[in-house]
Amino acid sequence: MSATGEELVRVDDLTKSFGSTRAVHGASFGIAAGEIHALCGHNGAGKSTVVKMLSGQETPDAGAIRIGGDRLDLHSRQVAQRSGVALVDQELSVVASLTVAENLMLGDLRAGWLNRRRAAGPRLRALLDNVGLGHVDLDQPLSELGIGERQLVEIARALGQDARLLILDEPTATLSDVESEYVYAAVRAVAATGRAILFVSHRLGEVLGLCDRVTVMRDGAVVATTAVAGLTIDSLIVQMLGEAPHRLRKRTGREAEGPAEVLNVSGLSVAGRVDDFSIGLRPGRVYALAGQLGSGASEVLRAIAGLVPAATGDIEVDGVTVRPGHPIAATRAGIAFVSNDRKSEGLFLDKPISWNLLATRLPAVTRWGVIDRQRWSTALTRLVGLCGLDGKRSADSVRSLSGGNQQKVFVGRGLGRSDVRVLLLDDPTRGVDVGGRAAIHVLLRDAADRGMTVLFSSTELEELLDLADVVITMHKGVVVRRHDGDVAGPVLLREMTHGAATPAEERR
Amino acid sequence: MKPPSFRRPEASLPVAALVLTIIAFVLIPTYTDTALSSFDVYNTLQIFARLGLLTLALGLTMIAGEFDLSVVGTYALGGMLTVQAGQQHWAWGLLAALGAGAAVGLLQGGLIARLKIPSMPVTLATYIALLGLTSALSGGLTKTYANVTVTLWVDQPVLTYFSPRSLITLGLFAAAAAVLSLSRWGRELRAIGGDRRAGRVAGVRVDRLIVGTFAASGVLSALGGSLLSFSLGSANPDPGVQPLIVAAAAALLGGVSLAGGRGHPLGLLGGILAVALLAEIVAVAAVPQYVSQLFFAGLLGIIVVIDAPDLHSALVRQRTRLRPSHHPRTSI
Amino acid sequence: MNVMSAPPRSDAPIRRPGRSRSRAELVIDAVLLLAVLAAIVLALTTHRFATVANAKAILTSASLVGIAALGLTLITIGGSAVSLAISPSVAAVGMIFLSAQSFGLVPALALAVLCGILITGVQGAIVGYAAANPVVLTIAASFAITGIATGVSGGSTVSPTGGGYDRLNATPGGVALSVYVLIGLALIVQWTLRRTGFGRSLYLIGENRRAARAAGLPVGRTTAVAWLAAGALFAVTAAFTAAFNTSANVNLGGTLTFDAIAAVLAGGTPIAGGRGSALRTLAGAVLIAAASDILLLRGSSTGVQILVKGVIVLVVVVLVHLRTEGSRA
Amino acid sequence: GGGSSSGGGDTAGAAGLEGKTVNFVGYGKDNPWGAYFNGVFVPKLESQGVKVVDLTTMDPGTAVTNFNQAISNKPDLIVAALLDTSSTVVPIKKAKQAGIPVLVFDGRPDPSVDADVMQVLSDSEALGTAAAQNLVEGLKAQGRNSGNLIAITGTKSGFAAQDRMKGFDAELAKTPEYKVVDIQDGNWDPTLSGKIATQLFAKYGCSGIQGAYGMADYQALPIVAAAKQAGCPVGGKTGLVVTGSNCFKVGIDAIKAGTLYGTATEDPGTIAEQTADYVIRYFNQQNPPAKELVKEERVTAENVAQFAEQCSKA
Ligand SMILES: Nc1ncnc2c1ncn2[C@@H]1O[C@H](COP(=O)(O)OP(=O)(O)OP(=O)(O)O)[C@@H](O)[C@H]1O
Ligand SMILES: Nc1ncnc2c1ncn2[C@@H]1O[C@H](COP(=O)(O)OP(=O)(O)OP(=O)(O)O)[C@@H](O)[C@H]1O
Ligand SMILES: [Mg+2]
Ligand SMILES: [Mg+2]
Repeated sequence: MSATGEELVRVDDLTKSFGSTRAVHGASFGIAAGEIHALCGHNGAGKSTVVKMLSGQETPDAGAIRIGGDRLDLHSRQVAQRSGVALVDQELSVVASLTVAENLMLGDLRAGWLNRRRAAGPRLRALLDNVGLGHVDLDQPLSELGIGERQLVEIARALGQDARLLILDEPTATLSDVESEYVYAAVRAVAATGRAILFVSHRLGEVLGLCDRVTVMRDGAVVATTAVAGLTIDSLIVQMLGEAPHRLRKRTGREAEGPAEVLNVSGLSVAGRVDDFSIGLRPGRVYALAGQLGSGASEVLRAIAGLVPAATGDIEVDGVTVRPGHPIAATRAGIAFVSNDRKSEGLFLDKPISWNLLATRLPAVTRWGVIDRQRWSTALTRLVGLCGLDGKRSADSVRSLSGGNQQKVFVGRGLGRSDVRVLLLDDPTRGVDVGGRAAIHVLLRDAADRGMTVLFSSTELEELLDLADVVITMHKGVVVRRHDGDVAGPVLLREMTHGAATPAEERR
Repeated sequence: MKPPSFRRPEASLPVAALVLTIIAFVLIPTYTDTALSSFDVYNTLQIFARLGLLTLALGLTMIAGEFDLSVVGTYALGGMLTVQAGQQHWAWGLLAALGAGAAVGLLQGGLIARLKIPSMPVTLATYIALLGLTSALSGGLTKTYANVTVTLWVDQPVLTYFSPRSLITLGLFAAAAAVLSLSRWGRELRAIGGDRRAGRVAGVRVDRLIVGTFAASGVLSALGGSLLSFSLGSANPDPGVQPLIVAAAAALLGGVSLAGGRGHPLGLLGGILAVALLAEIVAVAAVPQYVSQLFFAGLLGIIVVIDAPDLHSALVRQRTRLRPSHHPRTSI
Repeated sequence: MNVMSAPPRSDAPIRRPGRSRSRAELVIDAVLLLAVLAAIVLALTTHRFATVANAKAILTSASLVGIAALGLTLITIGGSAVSLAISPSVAAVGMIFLSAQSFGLVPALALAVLCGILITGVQGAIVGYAAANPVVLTIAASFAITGIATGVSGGSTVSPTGGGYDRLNATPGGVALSVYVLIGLALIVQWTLRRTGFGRSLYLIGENRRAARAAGLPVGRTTAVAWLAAGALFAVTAAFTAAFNTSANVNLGGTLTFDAIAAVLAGGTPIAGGRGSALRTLAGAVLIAAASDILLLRGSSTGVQILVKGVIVLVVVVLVHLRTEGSRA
Repeated sequence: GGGSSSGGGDTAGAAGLEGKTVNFVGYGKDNPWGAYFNGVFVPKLESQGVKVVDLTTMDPGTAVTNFNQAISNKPDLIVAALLDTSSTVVPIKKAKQAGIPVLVFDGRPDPSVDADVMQVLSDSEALGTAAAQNLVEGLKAQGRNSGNLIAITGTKSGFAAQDRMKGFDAELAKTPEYKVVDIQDGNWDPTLSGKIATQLFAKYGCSGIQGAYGMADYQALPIVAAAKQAGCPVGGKTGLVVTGSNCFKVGIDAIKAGTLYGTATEDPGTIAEQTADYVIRYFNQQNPPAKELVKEERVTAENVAQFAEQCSKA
């Protein structure tokens, strides 16, 4: 592996905006043949957008992509594939209704029109063995495989495409250590044949152990490209965060001997996702679950909200057991949930702001089932004020709002109910700009001050430090540590990206 | 895409349906006083030939995650064009029908793929429009096809059990099965039906595939109408909704999933054969038609309830709660 | 199934501040305006179109389809796409209504509505609580209803057992009673959708069932109630149809299923749910009736009338889709 | 029933027709006419020991399949109603080749196979004639010497509708002052007929239509309802004159109530009796004529009592 070889892939001044969001601006870096090149950066830094432009899923607003010296116009997935770009997308992109073999052959340009499943058998078998799926049958339906195994199938597919550039966007986020090791070995083998590899990851340990150079992005721009030899986890964290990492989370005034626990979760497990999670939460405080994709933090929140039918364990609100797997039961018990996917599991985008804010409060604003204009507008005014929205726009559709304001509406919906005891938020400020984020933080802090229990998940250090009274770090489905007291940002980041590993294990 | 193993619904459903109906068929002499004859098999295949292509057309779009309600409209139009344009020579009629079917399919597929409109309202509108067009073409009258030679030819017994019509239909099922098994289209069709985003990311040309599927669906339904017209020696401007409903039932029995992404032409063949056998049993055993309707209702009801997602969650919930709390392997 | 919902768009919407209309919307509006103008010209140049008698005729012929379409509107708005079992339900309830005439009009009506609620409500409960696919479920239901109705009646036609039904054929003020009922019910349904908590939940569930579930809205109950109400409206259609024909058999429903769907779609209610209104459906039903009427007056055949109905539905579906997408882009 | 008088002496052969098999490709049970026909026809034959295999259906495609099934069953006789005349041409020829006799009832077969089958037919032309006579008589009784008429027919492609219109037109040709202004295809569908009638009353206005012909009573009554809703008086001294031409219970009730001027028979009971009778005569080698017409009667208020029983079967 050499980081100095001739550059096979080169991007210059790549720029892409979504509406008013500048996702990527002026990103430039190169990848040598045989190099494993890491792309790091905080959530929303623009990594996946770069990946999408390289893989033909988005067209850049400006800038150039060169592979093997030729400037390419990658305007579709097929063109990118023909130009030799193979991709493991950030989102799992295999089809559960197909068999493993079919998934491996899906979209394979070299395959031709004939389906040569038999002829391809040995090659596909080798691909699977290569990523540690020796136990998986080629003709097994993918739906019989676990999430991690499915991810490995997608990785095997990309590895098998014989590409000039292999892109992996957070390939190991849902994999166990053993599974990840197979991926590392496979990736190294591909690099050894002189291909370029772009490896996007939040797991800093693996970045340092696997890659040759690291390009760090922050707020859509490239901060630096550095050879790993000169990096440690801490110096990488410094690059990713800029000035922030040395802040401490200060102990807040409220103390643990406050009132009795409102929410009590014990032995919560979701097969393959979360293992034996227990927690007790007191009113008036803000709790955070800190964990990257695949850490199980989202799953814990969803299970408490009754949205995971396969969850086991006990959930009690004020000592009363909540019927598991029933969102309506959770709602009745005083649990409100703000999903991380506000588009498909949160807001009603084409409905007015007012409808969205009051969606869960219909019984309170109706009399004999009929909407009481008086109650409706009183409740609405209060909520609009609470959320800091423009009251004059409450008849506009939520879709017409900016992302940040949409999120305020979503969070505000949970706040407006007097019967809510516990507010659960899954990554509440994902894709929200700085101003919006601050506003949402204020909302949550106010809610806690009014006696609500707030539990949110986040990957964002600043958010964890600014907002949470208690931070619980999670890694690969288990709790790493609970921080009731002071904690430094880098410690949290280390636990999130690295688990409870000892410093000695850091450099592989 | 090889024919799937029997554990999976796309194989087990049609096989179960077929086995059940075959048993009921073979046992006919025990519960009626009619003996079975080779003709009963011939007639079953004739019923199959009447609805087979419709089932194949609808089934293919269902595998791709769409739903082509217009198949019966194309079926009616194809039959009418066959008669009206084919008075000189049957080939002209056939050509007109297939051309119209392809055009209808391309138009619908284009609208659905390019504009990303849900297929149901579009195909419903074309269904109504095509029935109107057929009726306008014929003045609302059943049109007679004078060429009795063709009528006799398509239904003459071949090898005791078959007729050219049922052989053509069987051949098209075999061709569809071969194409979907031997080419990449099979897996790509099921990929875009099962998870369109994942298919697109993997590099499947989703739009082309949708247009192609609808075109195939149009051609197959038009051909189904043509063959029926040849066989009946006439074309009826309004076949009613029954063929559509029976074809949908057959496709579902054939293991096609409501959610798309599942199914195989051989499964569809099993489904429609089961339906044809049932119809033949009804005819031979002189069972009242409403009994077979109730039977269909039961079958479809079971399929739809088994497939219902929230029922699934409820079952999962039930199972996890009955299990003593244990610690599963964490494979994260 | 992708049937119900537009496939996810690969390119995320780019927001534009304010309510200024996009070019796509303007073009579509222009096309619509031209179409309306052309229709008006066509209508006015049609002999006897613009007469009171003809207006009454249009409303009358829209009324029965319209009432059933109001019921379907509730189903569609709630996100359950369509019911394909409208015709058989109407036939079955119509038979019950006529055979119950000996108890008097009001008890017969009550019985009919009760049966309508039961028949359609059961389907609604399965759709609501189990999230069963409504299209296939209603196909199954249509087999079941027709089968049972044929089995019970022996296929015979039911004649009224009393004369009370004839009051449904009354023409107060020279206009058919069914027209008043259609307008009254449209207003009631419109009010229910707009002004009640049930209506709000229905729109929310129809737009995004997952979000509604996560928000703890009573998805199952609301869906079931929408179908119950639809069943009652189908029953009203059934009573009027049976009274009008003075006899009922399993074919009483005729092409009502597709006529009602056409009216809902022509009113611009998207099949994906979450949008639409009773008044739009009313407009859709009248639009189709008026178009058929113009064509009939101009001497076109039934085939051409049906063809035009299909084309109207197609055009409205495409335009409504483009327009919503346009306003989102 | 009223038709039991036809073909005397059959029941005398009560020695029975054991061992005889009839395959019955009639109208399906989900059609009321068919349901009643089957209910009379089948038991009557079975009481004689004839075995009847029921292959009835209302779907023209299925009917052909069932006809072929019947041929393969090699019965002593196939009794068929022709839903679609042209599609049964080939099956009839096949039956002839196979040497299986076919008896067609109700509507006539395609002319090309007319000689190949026995027939017990409704006299469709007489039904049309009766309808025309009803209208002319009714209008004359109102003192109208001229008038505009509309007709809403059964499925136009069928011979039943065509032959009735033949009789109807021929009869009206005698009195050209009564003019048919509009003929629409009501497809034997009450709901569709009502819709068309509504539009026709709007098109011509009450004063533009004096008489209306609904080809079956269940088509005539929606015309009555449509007229009333359009504000056009029905019956009486000046109102619209409406006639049907095959009678049902509802039609008889309407004639008694005065809203329907008249109708004609073609009730399923009569023709079922006569067809069954024909079969028995055929099996008893009484050599019935190759073609029999069922005698159709004109029904108006004057003789309604006489036909009430016969017409109340469906
Ligand atoms: N389709 C889109 N429409 C609007 N905004 C988008 C879109 N895709 C990305 N963004 C925004 O662009 C920014 C960069 O997103 P991107 O997905 O590239 O981040 P990332 O670095 O991959 O983050 P993560 O680590 O969470 O995957 C974010 O603010 C995101 O909200
Ligand atoms: N407080 C508010 N209440 C209601 N509407 C608002 C409010 N603030 C802004 N909006 C509206 O939201 C829309 C977009 O606002 P903004 O300028 O924040 O967009 P943006 O920069 O794209 O936001 P984001 O970066 O969060 O995606 C505008 O139409 C604006 O009028
Ligand atoms: Mg990313
Ligand atoms: Mg902003």
